[in-house]
Amino acid sequence: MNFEFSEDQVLLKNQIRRALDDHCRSADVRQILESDSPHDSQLWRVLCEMGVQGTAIDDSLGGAGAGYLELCVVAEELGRALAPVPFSSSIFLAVEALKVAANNEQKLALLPGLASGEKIGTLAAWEINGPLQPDTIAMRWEEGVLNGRKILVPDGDVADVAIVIARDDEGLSLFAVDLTDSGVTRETLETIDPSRNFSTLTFNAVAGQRLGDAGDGWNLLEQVLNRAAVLVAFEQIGGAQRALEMATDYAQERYAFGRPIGSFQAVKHMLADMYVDLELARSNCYYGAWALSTDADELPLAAATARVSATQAFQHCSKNNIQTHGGMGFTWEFDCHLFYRRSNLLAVLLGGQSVWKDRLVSQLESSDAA
Amino acid sequence: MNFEFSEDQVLLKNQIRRALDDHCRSADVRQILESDSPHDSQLWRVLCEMGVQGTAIDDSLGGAGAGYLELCVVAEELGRALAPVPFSSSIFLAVEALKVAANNEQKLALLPGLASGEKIGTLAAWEINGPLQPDTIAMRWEEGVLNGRKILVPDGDVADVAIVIARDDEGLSLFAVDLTDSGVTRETLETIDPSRNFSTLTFNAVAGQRLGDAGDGWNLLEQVLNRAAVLVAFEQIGGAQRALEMATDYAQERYAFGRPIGSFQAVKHMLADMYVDLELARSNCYYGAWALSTDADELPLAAATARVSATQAFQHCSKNNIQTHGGMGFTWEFDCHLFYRRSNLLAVLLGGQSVWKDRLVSQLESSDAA
Amino acid sequence: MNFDDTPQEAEFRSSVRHWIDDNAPKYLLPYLEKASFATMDLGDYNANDESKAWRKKKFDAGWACLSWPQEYGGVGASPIERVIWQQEEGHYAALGGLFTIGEGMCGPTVMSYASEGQKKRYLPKLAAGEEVWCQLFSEPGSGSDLAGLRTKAERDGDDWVINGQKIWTSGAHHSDYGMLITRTDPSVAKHQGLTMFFLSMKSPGVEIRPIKQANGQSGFNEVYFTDVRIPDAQRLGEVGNGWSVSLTTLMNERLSIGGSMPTGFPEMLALVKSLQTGEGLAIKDKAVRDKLADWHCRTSGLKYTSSRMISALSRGETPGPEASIGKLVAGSMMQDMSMVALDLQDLSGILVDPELAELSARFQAMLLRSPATRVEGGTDEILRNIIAERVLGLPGDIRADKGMAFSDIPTGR
Amino acid sequence: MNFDDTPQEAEFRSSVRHWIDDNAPKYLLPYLEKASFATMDLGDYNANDESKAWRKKKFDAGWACLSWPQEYGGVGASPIERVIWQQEEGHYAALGGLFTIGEGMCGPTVMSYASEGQKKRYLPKLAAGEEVWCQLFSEPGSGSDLAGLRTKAERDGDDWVINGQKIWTSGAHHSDYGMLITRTDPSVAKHQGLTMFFLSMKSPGVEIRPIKQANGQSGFNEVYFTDVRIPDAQRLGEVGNGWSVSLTTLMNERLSIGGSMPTGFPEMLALVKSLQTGEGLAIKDKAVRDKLADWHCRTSGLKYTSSRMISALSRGETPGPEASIGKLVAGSMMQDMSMVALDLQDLSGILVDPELAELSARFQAMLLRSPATRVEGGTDEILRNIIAERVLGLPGDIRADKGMAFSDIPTGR
Repeated sequence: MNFEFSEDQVLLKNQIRRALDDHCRSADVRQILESDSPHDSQLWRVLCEMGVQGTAIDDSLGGAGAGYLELCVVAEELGRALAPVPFSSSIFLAVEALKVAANNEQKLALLPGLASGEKIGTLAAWEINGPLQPDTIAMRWEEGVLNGRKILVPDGDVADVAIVIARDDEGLSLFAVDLTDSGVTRETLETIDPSRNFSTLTFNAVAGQRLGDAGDGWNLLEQVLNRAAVLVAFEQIGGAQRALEMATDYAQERYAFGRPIGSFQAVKHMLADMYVDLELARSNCYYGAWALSTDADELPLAAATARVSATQAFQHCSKNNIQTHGGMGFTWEFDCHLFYRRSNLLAVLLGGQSVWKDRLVSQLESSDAA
Repeated sequence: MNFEFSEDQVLLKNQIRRALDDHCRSADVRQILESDSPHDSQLWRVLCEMGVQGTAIDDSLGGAGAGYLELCVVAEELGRALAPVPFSSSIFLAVEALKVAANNEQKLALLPGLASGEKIGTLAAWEINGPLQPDTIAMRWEEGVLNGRKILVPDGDVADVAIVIARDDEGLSLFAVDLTDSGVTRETLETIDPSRNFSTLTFNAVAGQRLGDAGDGWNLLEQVLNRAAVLVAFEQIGGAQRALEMATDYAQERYAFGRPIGSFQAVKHMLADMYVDLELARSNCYYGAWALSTDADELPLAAATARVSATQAFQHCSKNNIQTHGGMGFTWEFDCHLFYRRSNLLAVLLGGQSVWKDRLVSQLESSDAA
Repeated sequence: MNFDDTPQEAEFRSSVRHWIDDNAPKYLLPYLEKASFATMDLGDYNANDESKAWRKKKFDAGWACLSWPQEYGGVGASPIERVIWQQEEGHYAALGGLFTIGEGMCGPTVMSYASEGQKKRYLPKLAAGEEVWCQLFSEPGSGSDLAGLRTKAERDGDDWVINGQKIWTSGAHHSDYGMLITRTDPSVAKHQGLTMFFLSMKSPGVEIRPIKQANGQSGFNEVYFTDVRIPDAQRLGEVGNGWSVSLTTLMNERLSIGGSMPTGFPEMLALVKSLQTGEGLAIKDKAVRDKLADWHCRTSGLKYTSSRMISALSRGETPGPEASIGKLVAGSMMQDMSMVALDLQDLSGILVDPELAELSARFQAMLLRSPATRVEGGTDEILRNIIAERVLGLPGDIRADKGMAFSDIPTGR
Repeated sequence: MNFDDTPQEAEFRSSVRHWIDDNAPKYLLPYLEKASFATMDLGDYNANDESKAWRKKKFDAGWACLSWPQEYGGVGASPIERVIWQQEEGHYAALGGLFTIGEGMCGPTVMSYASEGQKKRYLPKLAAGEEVWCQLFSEPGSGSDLAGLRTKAERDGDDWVINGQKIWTSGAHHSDYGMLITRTDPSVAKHQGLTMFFLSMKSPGVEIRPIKQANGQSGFNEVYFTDVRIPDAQRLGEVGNGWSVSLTTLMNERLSIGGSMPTGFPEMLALVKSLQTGEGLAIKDKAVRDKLADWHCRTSGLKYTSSRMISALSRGETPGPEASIGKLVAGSMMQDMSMVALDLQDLSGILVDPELAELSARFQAMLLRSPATRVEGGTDEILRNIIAERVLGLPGDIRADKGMAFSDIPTGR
């Protein structure tokens, strides 16, 4: 059994961490949080230069030709650093949608730009407040153009390309859309974590091309979400790990009653419980990584399990990181709130926990292993 | 505002506690737990002599003519002492059913015997494993007799009278049945808490008399269960209070690492959390007592609230009382398991917590107060 | 057992009700009804002015600082009458935030420790809302361990010279006076070298800086002291006796019960009664019902625990440390509830624009504010200690700094 | 990243699988499949005889105490090979309960501290299951604080004379030998006055009494020592060095990973897939699904945490104290799950008759057994301390008994 990342993968991890230590300090995250800039374009360029965007894209399509395990490693580090870049939108969502649904010609046309980072992609799915379901999608595809409105599009203000789910008489399909089209209107949204960009996209007769079979859109979208769930789960455990480290460090350095607060059982046990949740989530993420990298039949279960437990672990660690810091944890100046905000953003990014729990149990229902 | 028990009620409480200190020691509870005796008939007689059974029964019907607040006080003390007597079956269920459903003649015939404790009553409702619902009741009333089988009848082995829910062509009704009838067969059941008796009753053409209107049985039963829920909730907080006291005492007396274990925050905070749950449950129980004693419209909500929170508090306190005692808490010799057993028995006695939570939320749904 | 007023209480309630009905600033009601979770937005009205105006009106009619003696601006009312007043004041109570610390903590301390002349000078103006007070206790290095404070007071003739920093001072920027605890002797054990003063917040050398909080708001301040001079006459209690003085102050907090601790439950119930999930109304979802029942039980439990405490007040008793459970229960519950509320809104749960988010983004505000509730005025951990030690009687923790001179206590960084 | 064996591991697994298939007592399988939560009922078969027979068969074929050196009864296998053996042994592993303590804790300690002659005499018989060993550590007054033990050993010529009491000794009544930790010097600090021995459980003065547990079963014993004589030659380690010897013993526990900690989740899933509630199958209830997802995540997390530890073993590393999370997570989860399982069965949840209760009353047994899981072999609280201190590196708690002579340490009652 070899249920760990390889030495090469660990080397990659360290390399990414060093780059982010230099180019994605908390001051850089705050710069996006506090300004109107939708993302850190300088950091994006650094990642481009390192070829990070193309990690899991075939070299024939301009990528590095490494695999999903490498991409998981990247995701964890980006999550740890709270990187304010459209990585998950472009790579976990748009690229994966193209891998799942596009034909060769479409891949050749679109993937190299995303692989190099020259282009930024995203997924435009939600149209109403509440869970994403087939009947909530009203956007129309007619005579080669899309009409309608997508809300809460991640990195919608900076994306060049969107993968859009829309309907025609044959049901739901996925479409690739060039967002520089003049029929596209973008409106920035205010969210709990302004270090990431979200916006509403309105399409007025915008041209697009269909990806995959007509009517197969919902099925394809579910595959994309399962893959993205594993990758985002790594972002989440990266963030959770950092929050736990911050709390542990503070508990060792901060004194009260003449002793480090980390010597009090109340603090100690709070941190131990955070660690336990994180370790369980990490192990589930590894299983998700394995399922993703081997395209295993268990991917839907493994993805839902990784997503639910990583969501819980990040929320748990980020909120009790504030608690460990006491009043200082509630200042704008300390970084605790950055992790708290991000954990609650990622908790609903691909749909809420209750939706994913339901998906998880549906997998258990259909499995014979009782 | 006067949201506390009165001085007289506190005097009654103390009087009951003294009697139970003398006649219901843990050795007495164990005597029932470990033997085949279905209940402690000696303790029952002591309660008869004190007139406790008749507390909330009109003096014209042989009772003491006090009220529900007094009965709540009694319930708390019986719960605290884990009294192994059919009090809840006879007084909280059978007597309340008669109060709710019987006509004057029936009351005159049946209540005095129950009030004096000469007769023991019970409620026979469940027929299948799982939640009680109208369509689970198959017992037939035909030509003046009952045929069928009731399972999990509390104190079924010792009761003289049972209130039975059964159906005829007009739907469900309540019936009073003399269990000394030769058509009654009783079979003792093994449960998690052998200090309380449960049995299966099979009726073969057993005579009975209808209580209340034909077809009104389910409605009447719900009223009975709401009243009993408040009274059992007091039993539960009585037990929870004692479990918390045992844990607190042990934490003060038991030393480890040269100090009382109660000086460790892990133990301290566990006990503080038990206290908090218990106080919240106690306050909800007081509200239930008020609603019961004033026959308030809010009784269904107040009863469900008291029941759910008292169930949780007793389970919480009894399980962490064992945890506080460590290994010793898991010996047969220590009393911790008596409370743990009882807490889990009472948790489902009138139907499980999930059923009561659902009833609670139904009340919130229909209330305008959002 | 009943929820009824005694005849005397009923009469008091009725006169309060009439007076409020005749005098309250009803034009502010639409704003005040939306105030919750420590925010109040009065639109074009000036919050300070409106607060002071309402206060003055109450004072003139004899409803301010009800329980204080008449000579200091009160009317000598009983604690239960104060509770009745609070209940009747309802939404208008949000206008009292500016004076809470002054009335609840500074006033009683001044009353116990200041000279008669000072009491006559300061208390009526405090009661009337003409002068606002704040409390300068917490420091960056001493929160839960308040007695670990380092702000220095050194004697110089008839004055004391203050140097140091306080934090989490709410309302400092609106305050005229402050109650300040300082260290006058670091060579003795930490509880023994403290001394309490009051001072004008306009004194030279006092610098107030708002703290930007994690949720982006600024309700608190840092206050810096650089060679600030306080006359010895403004000392409260003996030199070295500051710890007992502070305990008087903190104990008076306990009497501030009766107001209900907000839990967010009514908002949650409103949300699930109106929110459509993919499968119908949220309240029809069994998982939601399960959690809702738990939260209702806790909210209801807090409400009737408060009724029990008010009953104790009504009987003339003083409620004990049991009151600590309110914030302990409500803090975590608000945090849990807000996370579930966001989850039910699915991806749209991230929206903070009140025009776009459910229930005017109440839950997003609650999510970002609730971590503070679990810390301010006693962390969850300190509250559990208090319950365990003072209610259940468990022994205190081992004290690492016991008997040490303050200057020898390890402080980490 | 994969779940595959190395070629070497695959070969080993294949030979194990074949041997087990050819040699295992298949007639016991129907009973063993039902064994869980610390109970094993072999019907008319004698559990002890069957356990010893299987052990002997394994020993003769070279599969017992795999990682021990050959001269002491093992075959010098690698830790990962031991894990593979455990995985392949499957349900038959339940027959090994009698030998767990001997193989996992007593054997390694004897190997480290006994004379060569003793090792040759005792270890092969232990490995073969011909002699059963137990461990005499816990006392009524010292559980979590093991070093607070009071059983006295006094030197008398070439012997030591033992007086005192041990508790929670599992298998004492089946054991031939025991490893015993005693206090030889109460005048020094508590960790310094301890000495380790082994002795025959048939020695005069040893009295074994079964403990009736809260769930009515008896898996443990009290062992009383009255003037029991142990030759000095049976001392393990130096006089006064018993604490370090015990640490060797306890550290060897850690290597016992790879076996999966039962959580009760598969049983829970089976229950909700078959149980009808009032409104259909339990698994269709959203509240059930919500909890089920949580429990699945924890169970799955434990499973793959174990995979990660096995990977570490496979690379030749020693897993650290992270292994503590298994029992910490599983104990509370079993208790929570059993309460929910009873609740779903509604009033019939109280039935313990396997003929009448759902899933043969598995959950009722789990309810009554799970409190012990949260205590035995380290309470939840001790496990959290271990994680906090040894994994996260947080400082230890303040030690009230630091540097005190054992006889001066306060002991309460």
